[in-house]
Amino acid sequence: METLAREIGIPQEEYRAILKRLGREPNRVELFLFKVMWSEHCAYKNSRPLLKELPKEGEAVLQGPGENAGVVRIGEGWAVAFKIESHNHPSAVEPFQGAATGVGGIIRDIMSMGARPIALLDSLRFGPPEDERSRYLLKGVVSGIAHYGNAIGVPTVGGDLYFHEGYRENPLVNAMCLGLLREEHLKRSRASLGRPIYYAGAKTGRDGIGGAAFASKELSEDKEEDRPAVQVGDPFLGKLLMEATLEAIQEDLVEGVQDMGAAGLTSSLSELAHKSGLGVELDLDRVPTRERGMGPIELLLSESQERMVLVPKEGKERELEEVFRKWGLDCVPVARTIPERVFRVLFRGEVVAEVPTEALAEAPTYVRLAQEDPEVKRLRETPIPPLAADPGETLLQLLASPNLASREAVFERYDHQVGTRTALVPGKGDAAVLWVKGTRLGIAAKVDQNPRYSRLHPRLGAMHALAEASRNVSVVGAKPLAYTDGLNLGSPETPEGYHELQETIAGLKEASEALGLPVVSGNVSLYNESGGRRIPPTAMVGVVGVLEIDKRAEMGFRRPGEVVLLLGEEEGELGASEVLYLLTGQEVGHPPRIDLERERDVQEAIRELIALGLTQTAHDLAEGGLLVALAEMTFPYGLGATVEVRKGGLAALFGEGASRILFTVPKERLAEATLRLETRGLPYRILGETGGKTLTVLTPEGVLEWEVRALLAAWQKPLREVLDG
Amino acid sequence: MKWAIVRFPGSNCDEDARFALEKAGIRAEFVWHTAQDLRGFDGVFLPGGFSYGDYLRAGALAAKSPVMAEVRRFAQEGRYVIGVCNGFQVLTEAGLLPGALLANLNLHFTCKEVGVRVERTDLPFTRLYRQGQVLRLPIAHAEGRYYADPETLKRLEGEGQVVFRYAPLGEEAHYNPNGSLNDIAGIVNERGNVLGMMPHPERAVDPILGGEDGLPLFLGLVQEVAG
Amino acid sequence: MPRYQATLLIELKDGILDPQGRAVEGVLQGLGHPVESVRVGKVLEVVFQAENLLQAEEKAKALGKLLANPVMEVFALEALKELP
Amino acid sequence: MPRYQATLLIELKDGILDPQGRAVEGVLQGLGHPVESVRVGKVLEVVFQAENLLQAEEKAKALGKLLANPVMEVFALEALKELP
Ligand SMILES: Nc1ncnc2c1ncn2[C@@H]1O[C@H](COP(=O)(O)OP(=O)(O)O)[C@@H](O)[C@H]1O
Ligand SMILES: [Mg+2]
Repeated sequence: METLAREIGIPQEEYRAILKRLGREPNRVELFLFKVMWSEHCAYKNSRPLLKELPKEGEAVLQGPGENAGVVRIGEGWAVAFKIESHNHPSAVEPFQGAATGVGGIIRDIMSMGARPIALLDSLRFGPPEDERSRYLLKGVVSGIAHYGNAIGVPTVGGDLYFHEGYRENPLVNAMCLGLLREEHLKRSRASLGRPIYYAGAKTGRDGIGGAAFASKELSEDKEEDRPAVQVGDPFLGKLLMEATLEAIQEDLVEGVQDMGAAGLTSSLSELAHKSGLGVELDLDRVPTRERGMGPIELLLSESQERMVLVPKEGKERELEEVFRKWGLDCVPVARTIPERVFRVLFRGEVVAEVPTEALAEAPTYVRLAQEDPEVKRLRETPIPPLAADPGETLLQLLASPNLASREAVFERYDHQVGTRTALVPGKGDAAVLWVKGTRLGIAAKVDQNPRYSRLHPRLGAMHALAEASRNVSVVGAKPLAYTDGLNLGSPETPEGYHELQETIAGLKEASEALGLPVVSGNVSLYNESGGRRIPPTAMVGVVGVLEIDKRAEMGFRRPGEVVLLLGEEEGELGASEVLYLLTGQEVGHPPRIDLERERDVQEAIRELIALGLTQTAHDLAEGGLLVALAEMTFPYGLGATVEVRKGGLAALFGEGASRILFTVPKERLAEATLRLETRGLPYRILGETGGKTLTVLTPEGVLEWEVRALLAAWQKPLREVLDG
Repeated sequence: MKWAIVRFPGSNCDEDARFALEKAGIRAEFVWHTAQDLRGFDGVFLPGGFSYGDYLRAGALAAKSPVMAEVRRFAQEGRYVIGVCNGFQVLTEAGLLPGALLANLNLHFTCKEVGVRVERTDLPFTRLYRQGQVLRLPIAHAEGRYYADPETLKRLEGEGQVVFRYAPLGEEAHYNPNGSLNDIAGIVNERGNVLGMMPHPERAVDPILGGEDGLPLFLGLVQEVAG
Repeated sequence: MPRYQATLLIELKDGILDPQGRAVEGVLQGLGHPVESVRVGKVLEVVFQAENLLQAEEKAKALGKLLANPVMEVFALEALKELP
Repeated sequence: MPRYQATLLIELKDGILDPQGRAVEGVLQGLGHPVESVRVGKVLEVVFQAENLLQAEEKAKALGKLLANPVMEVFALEALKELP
């Protein structure tokens, strides 16, 4: 067994731990159970001790981390379940199916909480668009997300997308899903004693066997033939499964729900039992199969898609079966809960595995040596080279640069309205807004992260990610309630990699505390590196907030003659900025510092202005700084503006920084708005006025002027060419 | 007034259709694709979505559902049938409307707001619009390129069966989002009681959702009955 | 009863614009494989039982008729073989 | 140079789930056409020039290789004919 353990990649010290917990040698099947359950993907061996530090409590929190998704209250008895999840490795192998099954998986997580999935966001990272393979991956991933999300009828309402050299070999594909539920319908992965456990949905085949373990290994150089079978998503079956499951919950037929994700039956059943403080006996002969001759290991580890596990309420077994029959789906009891706290597996009438559930669920954790990568430090401390460029040209070039260009070519492929809840579609606001029909409540959501900041300063980068996602939610008028984090990093087994993991989580912790935002769910994907090159530490942060639906702000100038104001500092910084990269090809310098108290105040202030109806147009300043943000505000309605700035240098026009927001106020309410800001002691400046068909900027060095149409054309073209070409 | 909304496996705009019908004051009930009886309904709505995953061809498999025989009978009696998006595809696949909907020329799913011109206003569906009015309506489809052979097309145009046509909202030159022949966005049968259209009026019935240009279509149905 | 496998081709009628074929053409050209034209259709491999080859052929054709849309498609029974 | 038309079939590898085939199967069953299985793939009709049949075959196979996704698909050159 020890040899087999080595062959399938179980480290020696873990094999010893297995012997100790079992008090005997595992058999072959048991060894594979440990293999998948103790994979980084399932067990969070390296991140668990660090994640413990994050704040998880909050007024709105109904369910924190530890379940299939987090849940927050939004009022009037409604709650929102949400979570982000990565599907990086499968997407690198087969972008279309990898992304599609990623979407399917996160949707089932949300269903498991008893919530109806109502929105998706996607957070994508690829190598530079000039790279042919990166383009191929981008196109495949976007098509795959569209394929699954559109067909299952969950709108994709937002996301973010960055190109960066660091993702050339390791693209990132994370999907976030939000679900809506009545508080009383909240479900957990629980079962009481002696209950049958039902298997529902698609039949089991040999798909993605060992995928969970695979996801935690470095992408090998194996030939394509050697790679595990690709999992194929079936959004059609997924839709039927979703409706049947939600109907069963609605009709109050189930006490517990659990999706079958990574490590399939093994993980879903053993965790369900473990969380319930019970054991489970699984009869593999009852599992519906698609292929003949599947052995116990294959059945236990298969990652066939569109499958769920349900525990009926006592006496509701028949009704549950009936619901699934109506939707044309298998729904059969395959297991039952038992008092002994073991995961017992029967195959052809014999016990083929029996392992304490606790031993499977609680893998050893690691705390490792951390040390900053000296190269990162060197880059961060590299002085910013002197920059000289014509601002007129620079704005056009920045707008056309891959990280700033319009994402329309991406989100146009996603149905962002199905469900008739979408009140702010992508491109109209900094965050998506969904309407809870039948109420005046709205839900806002946005996911964000800047790889340049995180690469040069992992801690600060993580703080920015949370601050920006939260700011985006605030500028549409919503109060941020909580967040989910998708942590994507390199191997923790090097001191540099572990340092980045540690720093990233430390940054999140600091920002969470300062902004008063708890984490309620998340995902960790490590070992995103190849040839010793780690991806930039990437903490994709998805923030969810709540608003009064009629009091929402858009990002585009709509009415001529409104006053344009800047809240926050006038000048930005050039370290790690897009304009620096554009002009020099370098990613160096210290990313903008962030004053978290200021951040909180600025967000509160803009929410107040929106709630009071003083502004209906607000947009945060991000990559590309002031002029890019102004240009972006002219795009949705083609309305221009004339503004005056006190400084004309590149840092003032294109520098970046946190806690900055542009917004407009009708003239007659200007005094009221500024008074509010003064009361809060916040810096602001009146920049100018909306109107006309140009963006006109008066600087001490002269007047800059662009046709809105010309800016728009420059901004729209690049990604269209990549995606449609 | 009571309308049936047919639910095929994979329909996903069924709730949206109900929302719009109810907003217009029409009672709406879901009817399963196996239903054999549509008595008691004043109209049938075939919603958008991906019936049977849009596998084989959009709408092809749903067109063979048991309920479609009943929808055909229903239409032959002169009662109202509306198919939106996937519903339109089902209607053409079932032969209740002429022509076919092929893959968009850009070859991908396209979700955005488009301009849609109202070509005739003597139908219950359009009586509350102005002739030539350009509506803002969302589209969301991958197979919406209307195709019919030249003869059929000529007949459609001759008989005034083209109800909705893509049109510019502003000055844009490329306003036809999918390559439909003659910019066709929606048609009726000869008798004028079966309407198929690719744009989604049911998604544009409330200012919160970004527009209300779809609402008069449903209100028109109510008025028609009220006389 | 013997089992048969039919290979059914469902293709767009001549004269109907096939953007997918065009796109493949473009890709091939870009890769240095100039081709004159590409048309993309569907192939269905259907396995079913029948009394004999004759009946199998009938059945296969009936399926083709059922599954193709005559407005824009034509189908052909490309191959039919008995399975062991 | 002579022109050739190649019929290339691109189908899913065995063992890879074919949801489309499954759905068609289900519908056919429901319509009283019992079939054992359906797998759906693509057919490409490609027209190109080549020196002779041998070279044409080589070219056609190269195209198949290029257009099939090796992770999930296999291709077969179903037919090849010279065009008048
Ligand atoms: N991958 C994506 N999928 C869907 N929508 C996206 C994606 N990337 C960006 N968007 C949308 O494009 C708009 C601009 O996004 P982004 O550039 O991230 O904004 P910001 O700079 O304010 O964070 C938003 O509406 C966002 O939701
Ligand atoms: Mg951003």
